[in-house]
Amino acid sequence: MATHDMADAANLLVIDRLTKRFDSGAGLFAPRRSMTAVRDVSLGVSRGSVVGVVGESGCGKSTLARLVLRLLEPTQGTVHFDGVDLGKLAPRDLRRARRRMQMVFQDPYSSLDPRFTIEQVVGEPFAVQGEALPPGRIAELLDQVGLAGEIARSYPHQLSGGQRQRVGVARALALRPDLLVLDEPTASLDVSIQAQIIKLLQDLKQDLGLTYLFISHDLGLVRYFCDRIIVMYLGAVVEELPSPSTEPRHPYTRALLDSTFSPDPGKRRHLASLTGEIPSAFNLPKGCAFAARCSRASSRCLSERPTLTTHASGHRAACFHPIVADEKEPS
Amino acid sequence: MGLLEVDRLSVGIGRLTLLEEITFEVDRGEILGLVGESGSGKSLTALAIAGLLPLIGARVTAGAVRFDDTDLTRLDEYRLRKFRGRRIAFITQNPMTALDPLQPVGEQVDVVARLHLGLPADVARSRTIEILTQLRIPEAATIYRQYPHQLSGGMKQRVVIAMALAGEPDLIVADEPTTALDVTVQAQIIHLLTSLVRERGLALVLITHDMGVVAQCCDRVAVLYAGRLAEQQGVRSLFAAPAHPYTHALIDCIPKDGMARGSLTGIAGSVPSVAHFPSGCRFHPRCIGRQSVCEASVPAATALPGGAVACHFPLNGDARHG
Amino acid sequence: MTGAASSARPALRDNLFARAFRTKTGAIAGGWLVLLALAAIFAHLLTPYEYDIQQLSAAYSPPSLSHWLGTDEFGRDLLTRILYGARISLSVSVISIGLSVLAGMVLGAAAGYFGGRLDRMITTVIDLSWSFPEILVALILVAIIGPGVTGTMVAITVAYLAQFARLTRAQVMAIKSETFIEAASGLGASHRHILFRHLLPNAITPVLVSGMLATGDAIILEATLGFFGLGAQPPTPSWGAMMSSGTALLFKAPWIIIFPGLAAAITVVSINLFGDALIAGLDVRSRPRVE
Amino acid sequence: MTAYIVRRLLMLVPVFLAVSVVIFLIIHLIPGDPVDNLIKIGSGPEQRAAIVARYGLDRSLPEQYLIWLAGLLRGDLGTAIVAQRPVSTLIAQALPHSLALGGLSLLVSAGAGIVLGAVAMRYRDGPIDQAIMGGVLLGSTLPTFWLGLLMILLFSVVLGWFPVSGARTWSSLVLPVMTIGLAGTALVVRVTRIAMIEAAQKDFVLLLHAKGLSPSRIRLRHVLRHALTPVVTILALRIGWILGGAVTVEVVFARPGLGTLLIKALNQHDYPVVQACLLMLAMAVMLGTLVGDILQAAIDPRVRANLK
Repeated sequence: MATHDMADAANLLVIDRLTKRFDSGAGLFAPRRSMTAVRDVSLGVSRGSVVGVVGESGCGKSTLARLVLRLLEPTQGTVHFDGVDLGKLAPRDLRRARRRMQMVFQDPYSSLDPRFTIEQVVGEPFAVQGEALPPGRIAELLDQVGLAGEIARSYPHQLSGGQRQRVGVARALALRPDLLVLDEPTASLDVSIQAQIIKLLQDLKQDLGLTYLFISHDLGLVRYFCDRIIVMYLGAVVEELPSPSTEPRHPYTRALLDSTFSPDPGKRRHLASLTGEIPSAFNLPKGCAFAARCSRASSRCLSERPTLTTHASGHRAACFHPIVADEKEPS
Repeated sequence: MGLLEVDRLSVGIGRLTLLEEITFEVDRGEILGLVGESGSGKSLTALAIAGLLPLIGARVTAGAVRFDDTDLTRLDEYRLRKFRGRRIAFITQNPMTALDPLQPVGEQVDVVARLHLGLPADVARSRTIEILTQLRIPEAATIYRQYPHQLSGGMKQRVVIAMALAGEPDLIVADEPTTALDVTVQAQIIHLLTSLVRERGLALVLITHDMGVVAQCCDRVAVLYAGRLAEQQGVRSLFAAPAHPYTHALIDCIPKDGMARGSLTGIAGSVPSVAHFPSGCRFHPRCIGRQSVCEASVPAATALPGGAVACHFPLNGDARHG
Repeated sequence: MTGAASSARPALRDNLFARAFRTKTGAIAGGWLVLLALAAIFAHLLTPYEYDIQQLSAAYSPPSLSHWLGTDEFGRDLLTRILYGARISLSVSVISIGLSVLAGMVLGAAAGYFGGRLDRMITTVIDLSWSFPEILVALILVAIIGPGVTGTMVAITVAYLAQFARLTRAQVMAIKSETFIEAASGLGASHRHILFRHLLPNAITPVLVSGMLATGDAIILEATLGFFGLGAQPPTPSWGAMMSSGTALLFKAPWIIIFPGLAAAITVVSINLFGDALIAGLDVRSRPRVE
Repeated sequence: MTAYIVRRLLMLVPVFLAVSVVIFLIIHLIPGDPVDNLIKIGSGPEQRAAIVARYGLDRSLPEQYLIWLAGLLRGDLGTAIVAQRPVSTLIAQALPHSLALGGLSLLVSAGAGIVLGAVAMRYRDGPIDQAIMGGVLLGSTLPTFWLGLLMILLFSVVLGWFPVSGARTWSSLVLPVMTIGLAGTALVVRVTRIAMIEAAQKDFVLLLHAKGLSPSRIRLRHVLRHALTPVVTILALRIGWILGGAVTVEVVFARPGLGTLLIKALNQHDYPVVQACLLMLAMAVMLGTLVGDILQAAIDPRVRANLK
C-alpha cells in the first residue's frame, strides 16, 4: 500500500474505479435499456508522462476521456486532479480547474465553431474564464503550434485539416494547462499530417512540461508515442503495459498487435488471428467480455469475469489464461 | 499484356482536371496497391475503371482504360453494363452504407448472377449461400434472409465481397474496403479478400491510404499524389528503395516497432486541394530535395526496373539511407 | 477581440440578403415585396379614393382609367382597397409570424438544449399541434377568441408556433452534438455563453429563413380566414375579406375576386422565390472546403 | 406487426383524450356564459334549466368533461342550436361527402405527385423539371379558395364543362378535387423529387450501378422505393392539411360536407356543431398518422426493427 501512496504523490491524475452507465429508450411503451460504457476503470497518470489508452470502437476510451475532464458525470468512482477530487468541486471551482486540463478533439472540422475566426477560437478560453487577453498571446500561441500569424483572421473552413487541428491544440494551450487529454487527435487526418501533429505534440510536451492522456485506436501509434499503455475492451481495462515494448499477456492485446499491418513487405505474416466481432455493449456476457472471440477461453471465462492481476511491476492483465513469456505467437 | 491497362488516363469535373495521365497495369493473379492521401484521386481512378464517373458528374478527358483489349472509355452505357458486375466488380469503402437497407442481403447478391449469368432464382439463391459460406459467414442461409441493419460491419463487408464474387469477375476494384472497420475486423477482411483473390487467380486493384496494408498484401504498388502518379514499382523494391521522395516520406510517416521517439516528423505543409494544385511537380512545396526546376516543369515518368517514377531527382537505393 | 466578434456576425446576415438580391429571381421577387410594402405604407398618398366611402352609383364598374382595377359592390375603388388591404395583410402576417418565430425559438431552444423532461413535455405538445393543419388550429382559436384582427393574429401566431419550435429544436440538437460545443464546455463555458455565443448564432439563420417563407403562408391563412368572414371585419379592407363576397359576385364582377387574389398570389410567390434565393446563398461559410 | 398496430392504436387514446379536452374547453373559453353559448338567444328559463341539467353545467369542470365525453362515446354529440336537430345527424349527412372529396384528393395528390416527382428527378434541372417545379411553386402558394374560384370561372362559367357547385353528380367532384389536388400534388412532387435526389447519392446506389443494373431499374426499384418513406411520412402528417384544403374548397364550391358545416356553424355561433366538426377532423388526422406509420413499417425493415 505504501507504494500506492507514493505513486499518488507523483501522479497528476488519479482515476479510481470510474464507471459510466448510459440509460436509453425510456419511452412510453419502450423498455429501458442500459449500457455500461466504462466499467470500474482505475489508473494514474504521473506528471510529465504520456499514458495511452487504446481500444476499438465501443471500448469506452472516448467516454473515459470525457469523464476525466468532467464533460460527463460518472455514475460511480472519482477523478483526482493534482490531489483534488473533481467531483466535489463547486461549479465555479470546477471552471477554474478546467484551466489546467484541456482536451484536443478527434474531428478538426466540427471542433471549431464555423462562425468564429481563428483568433476568436484561440481567444475563447480567456473570454470564458473572464480574463483579459494578454496582448500578443494569440500570435504567440499560433507560433507555438507552427501556424503563421496571418491565419488569425481566417475562418476554419479556409484551413486544411492539419491546420485546424493545430488551432485546436493552440486553443487547448491558451490557459497554460498541465494536462492535455488527446482524443484521437490524428484519426481524421492524412498519414503525412498525422506524423506532423504527433511531432508537434511531442515538442510541446518537452517545451511546456505537459502531461498527456492519449486516446487512440492505433496500437502502432500508441506504442510509438506513449510511456504506458492501457488497453480497453468493451468498457473495461483488460491490460496495462508499463512500457511500449512490454510483451502483452492478454490475448486481446496480442490480437490487436497482430492486426496491425507492418509497413515491411519482408515481414509478412498471417494476419487474421482473431475471429468474430465486438459484441453489443447492451447485453454483455456474464463472464469475460472477450471470451467469445478468444482461442484460449475456457468454461471459467464464460461464467466468471476476470479482474486485473499484477504480472510484473506495473504490468497487469485481466485474464484467467494469460500468455506466458515463452509461448509467443510466431511472427 | 496486362488484363487491365490504364493508359495516360485523365479525368475532370467541369473545368477542373482531377486526374492527369495515370498509367498502370494489373494482370490476372496480381494484387496492385493504389496508394494515396486525400485528394490524390485514388477513388476517382477506381470509379474510372468501373465506368462510374458520370454518377459523380466527372468524365474521362483523355487516355484509355483497356480491359482485356477493350477500351472501356469508348463503350456506351449499355455495353459497359455487360462488364460491370460481370467481369469487373467493385467494392466500396463503407460497408455500412453499401447495401440497400430495404432489401434482404441475399437478394442483393442474387441479382448479380441472375442478371449476368442468367441463372434462375433458386439456383442463384443456392449459389449465393455457397459464396457466403466460402466467405466464412456462419449460418449463411439465415444471413441470406436478413436485412443490412441486422448485420455487423464486418458481416456487411463480407456480403459486399460476395456481391463482387457473384458475377465471377476477372478483376475486382476495392476502394478502401476496410477503412471503416475496427482494427481486428480489418485484418480479417483483408486476409479473406486477398486469399480469395489469390485462390481464384483474379486481378485486384486495392485502393488504400495505409502503407502497412500495401506492404502486407500487394504485389505491386502505384503511388498517387494530387492527381498524378508519383511512382510505380514492385512492393519489395518500393519499400526497400523508394524512388520518389514522396513515397519515401510516406513510408517514414508510419511508426515502426522500436522506433525512437521524435523520429517521426511527417511531411511539412498540407495535401493540396484540387483547386490549388501547385505548378510543376505537385509535391515540390513539401519536398526536401526540391530545386527550381521542380517548380517550373512537370517531371515526366521515367522507367525504373519494373516500374516508373515521375521526379526530376529520383532517389537511388543509397539515398534512402543517406 | 469582442469588437471583432460582434461586427462579424451582422455582416454575415447582410451578405445573405445582398446575395439574394443579386440573383435575378431574388431581385424581381424582392423588388415586388419592397414596392408593395412602400405602397401599403404610403397608400393614403398614392390614391385619390378612400377605402371606406361608398359610392353606389359607381358599383360594379369594370377596370377603367378612373378605377384601374374596377370597383366593388359598394362602388369603392378596388386598387385603393387592395393597397389598404396590404397594410392589414402584411402587418398581420409579419407581426404574427415574428411573434411565432420568437416564441417558437424560445420553446425549441429550451427543449433542445436542456433536454430531459422539459424536452419531452414541449415536444409532445408541439408534435401534437404540428400534426393538425394550420387552418384547423386557426379555426379553433378563432372560434374561441372570436373573429377579427386580434383573433387572426393569435391564430396565426399559435398555428405556426409548432413549426418554428420543431425547427429550432432540431437545429439546436444538431449543433449541440458538434464538437465545438463540447470544446466550449471543456473550457468552462457557462450555459449562457454556449447558448448565445455558439448555439443560437449557428441555429438562427434557417429558422429566420423559414419564418420568412411562413409569412407567405400566413398571408394566405389570413386571407382564408377573411374569406370565411372570420378575419378583419368590415369596413376594414383585407384581401381575404374583399373576396368573401364569394361565388355570388363571380359572374357579375369577377375582378372583385381576381385582383385581391392576384395581389396575394404574387406576394406569396415572391416571398417563396426570395426565400429560395436566400436559401441558395445560405451557409457558404460553414461549408467544408473542396478537397 | 399486429402487435404494433394494436400498440399504435392504444397510443392514440391519450392523444384523443388530449384533443377532446381542448375541443371540450372551447365552450368555456369563449367569452360569456356557456349556457348562452349552448342555447338559442331569447330562450326561456325552462330551456336554460334543461341545458344546465343536460350538460351538468352546475358541476365542476372535470365532471362536465366526463359527462360530455360519455355522451360522445355513446354517439351523442348534442343538439344543434340553429338547426335544432341532433348534431350526429348533421355529421352523418356531411361526412360521406367530405370523405369522398378528401379521399379522392389524397389519391390524386399521391399518384400525380409521385409520378411527377420521379419525372422531375429523372430530368433534373432540364426544361421538364423546371416546368414541373414552376407548377409546384404555384400549387403550393396560391390560396386554395381563390384557385377554386378561378377554376369555377374558367371551367364552369367560361367553358361550361362542370357544374358550378353542389354535389349531386360525380362530375361535380372534378373541380374541387383538382383544386385540392394541385396543392397536395405540389407537396408530394417536392418531397418525392428531393428524396429521390438524396437517395440517388447514397453509396449503395453507386454499388448497384457497379453491379451492372440498368439505371431505370435502379431508379424505380431502389431509389424511388427509398424516396417513398419520406413521402409517406409527409402524406400521413399532412392528411389533415389536405382535409384542411377540403374545408375551404367545400365552402367555395358550396358542397355539403364537414367544412361547410364547420364554417357555417362558426359564423352562427353554433358551438355543439363546431365541436363535433373539429372532433371529426382531428380524428381523421390521427387516423392518417396511424396509417402513415403502418405503411412506413411495411416499407422499411429498420422501422420494423425499432418496433420490437
